[in-house]
Amino acid sequence: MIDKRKYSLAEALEGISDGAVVMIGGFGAVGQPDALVDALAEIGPRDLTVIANNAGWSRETGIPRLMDLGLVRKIICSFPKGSEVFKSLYLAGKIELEIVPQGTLAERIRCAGAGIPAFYTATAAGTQLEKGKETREFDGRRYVMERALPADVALIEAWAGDRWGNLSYQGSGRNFNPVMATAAKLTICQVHELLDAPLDPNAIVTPGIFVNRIVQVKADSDRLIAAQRLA
Amino acid sequence: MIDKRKYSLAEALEGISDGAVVMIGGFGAVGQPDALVDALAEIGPRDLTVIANNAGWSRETGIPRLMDLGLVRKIICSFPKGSEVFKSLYLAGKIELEIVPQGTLAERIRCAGAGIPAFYTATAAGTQLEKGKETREFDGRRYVMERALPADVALIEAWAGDRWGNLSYQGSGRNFNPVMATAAKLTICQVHELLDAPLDPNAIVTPGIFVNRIVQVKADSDRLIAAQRLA
Amino acid sequence: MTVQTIIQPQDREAPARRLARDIEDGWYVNLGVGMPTKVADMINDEREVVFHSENGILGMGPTPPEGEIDPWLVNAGKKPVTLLPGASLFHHADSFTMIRGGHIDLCVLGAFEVSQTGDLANWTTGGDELMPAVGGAMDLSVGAKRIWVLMQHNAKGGESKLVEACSYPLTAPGAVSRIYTDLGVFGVADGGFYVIDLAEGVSLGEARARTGAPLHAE
Amino acid sequence: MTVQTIIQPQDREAPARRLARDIEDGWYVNLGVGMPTKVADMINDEREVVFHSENGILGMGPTPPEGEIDPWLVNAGKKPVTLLPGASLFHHADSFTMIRGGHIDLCVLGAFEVSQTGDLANWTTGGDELMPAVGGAMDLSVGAKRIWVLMQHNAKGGESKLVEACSYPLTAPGAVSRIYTDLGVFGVADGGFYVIDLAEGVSLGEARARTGAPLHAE
Repeated sequence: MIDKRKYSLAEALEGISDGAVVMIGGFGAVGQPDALVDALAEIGPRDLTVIANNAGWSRETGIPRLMDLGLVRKIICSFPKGSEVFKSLYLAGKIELEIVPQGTLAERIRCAGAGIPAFYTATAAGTQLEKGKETREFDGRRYVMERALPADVALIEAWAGDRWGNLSYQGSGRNFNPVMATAAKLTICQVHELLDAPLDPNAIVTPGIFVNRIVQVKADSDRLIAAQRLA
Repeated sequence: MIDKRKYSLAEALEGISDGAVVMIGGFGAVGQPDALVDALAEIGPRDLTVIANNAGWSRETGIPRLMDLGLVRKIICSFPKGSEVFKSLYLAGKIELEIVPQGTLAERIRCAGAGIPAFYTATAAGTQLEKGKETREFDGRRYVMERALPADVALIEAWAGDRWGNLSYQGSGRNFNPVMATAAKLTICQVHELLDAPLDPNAIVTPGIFVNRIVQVKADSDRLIAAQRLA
Repeated sequence: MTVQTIIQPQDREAPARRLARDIEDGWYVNLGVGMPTKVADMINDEREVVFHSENGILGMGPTPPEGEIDPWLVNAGKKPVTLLPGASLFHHADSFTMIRGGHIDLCVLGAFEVSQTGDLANWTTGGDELMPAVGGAMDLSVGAKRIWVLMQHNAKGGESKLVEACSYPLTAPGAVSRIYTDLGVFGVADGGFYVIDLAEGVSLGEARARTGAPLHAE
Repeated sequence: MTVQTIIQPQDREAPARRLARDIEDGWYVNLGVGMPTKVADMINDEREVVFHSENGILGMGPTPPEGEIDPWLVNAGKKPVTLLPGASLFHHADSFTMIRGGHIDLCVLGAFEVSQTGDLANWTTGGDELMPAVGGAMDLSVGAKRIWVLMQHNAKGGESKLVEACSYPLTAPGAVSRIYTDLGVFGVADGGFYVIDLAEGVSLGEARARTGAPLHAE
């Protein structure tokens, strides 16, 4: 029987090694797999590369906590502003940064999941961010060649899930989560509701084929609203 | 007020010119916008290029009907077998054929919708179908460069829609429809249920931004089951 | 391009209000963070404009009252928002399909500088000590059908933000078609700026004096 | 790779049944049209294998009885199917993300020929008079984690379909890792065919005589 459910965060996170490339979903305080990230910080693998849209906010939790513990070697993201921990590490030269435009980041991740090694986009053409990249004209317009961005592990959050790993989302909680789910060798999801019955096939956003492990972490609205004030 | 609803097939199809590139959704008998295609055959624009997965089946309806009337100059598809009309035209040299692997067809259409002019895929690398295309190695593997495939018009089918053009689907009815919706200058959708109330935001598969016109054509299960026997 | 509203220089929100009036009913519009966000509040209830947020929302509505916040719904500025009837939700790859694929009718952005060829500089002032951050600005500027900039005409030190060539790093070359400032509404075409409308009490001479590139009168 | 089932040459479904036994529980499997489709019926109810159909189904179940057909649900062969618990539905771009992106554990295909380097020829016999049609075969053969071919060992005229080099146009080079035929189960490795299992009553000598390339015994 297929059963991707795990009953502790430690079990869900088993086997993440030093040097792993780790995608972390979320945009603002919504759709962030905070419980997984905080549990990963406890486990403490070192020399991580983090792929995420932001570098987080509060030092106590999430990506800044991983950074504050010295576990992160590099972050690949679109908008690291707002994270004091990141800023001080970056300005001290203690963490590497690769800035990727948000849409290019999403598409590079999607391509890694879709078996597409490279694609062209007009985004960043004619700007500083095209430096070091191939450019090419199609139909008279300049485009940058971008490479797929895969990961060893994706930590994501969804609203509801079932034992097959099927996922559904609420509100703006999808963001990078369904895309990252496709792009990692090991995708681990925290859900608010882990159901005994299968999800409605028409309502599934992430089919279970993209998910390896799923663990329930009950929603805490107050905590999320508080986190939004920081973001 | 945004209202994309049309109340006749003729009104929904207004303005399709001779020489238009027309995408037609569907896979097998499911998700085919047959009423739109048959009404287009009545209107009779000539010299069309059709982009679809198949070349249809019965002479009386759909793509074969367009072809039988001499309206189609070229078809771009993955699997034209099963269409006697197409076969006789093709063997007589009266219609052009561009064969595209099914996944490459889907991705070329998606890229047209997503502003990506070209991408690389291993599909067809080292085969006859890479002829005339650029190839390139990434990480030691051979890939073919494929170009985006846009259209002037997309004719699609969905299950339910609202006045904003939002769409939901049933069963295997999505197939090429949500992808084609993104890739045409003018997207026209036939739905089984055209609702007065808005669709549930979490259940929408095609957001209305991709849809220009929507028209109701009541479902006919018996007709569809009969069509499946031919496919 | 229907009703024209004269910009009142003493009214700080006047450029945003004028921009809001120039948005056509039925457009899909993305508003950058900061001043552009205010444009949403200036579309009156009789009109229907669909606001897009790059984190996966179409049909975004206003900020909810304190007690009615949905914790799972934020905008691109990471702040609580609401959904209007007809809204839809999607993931980042689909959201940037809308942006990069030319489906967004209008994107309104702030800027450090706009050049007379429409080059946009709004993502970094380029100082080495600064931490770069780009977000979705580069994708929006190459992808939306129109880029309108909403900004003060002059920087705090008085320098024009409309320039012959940008001194700051570009977000995208040749992207901007229109600029709304406290001095008026200006177009970009054929390699130069032109006046669409001047704010009340602003003369062509004053606008020219405060613009760092030739300003053509129609 | 658990229970081995000896292929009985007189039993036409034996190769498919043996292949079904070699599928591991929990695998995501795509079955090509024709003979491979039968493999689904040979997975017993105690096991859970998830069948993928490239037109947008995961968790596909068996053909429904005549009166219970859902007209909006067909497989890649365009025939009515059912959904099993845990099923999901999606569009073609997402479906080929699964295929091209290496998420499908196994794809079972028929073939005209397989070469000793794993080249697969199954999409066209290349005659000029024929109308080409490729479907999803090329995407599946480059994308799935494993390609197993299920076919008769010899063509109707007696020629081996296991060959040194394909004479028909390729679907994909170096794609096939295993072949199930009426003569047994054969692997492809290091540029050659090897025997995994022979059908009951088939000697190595007979298998070699009926194979158009060297056949290594382990």
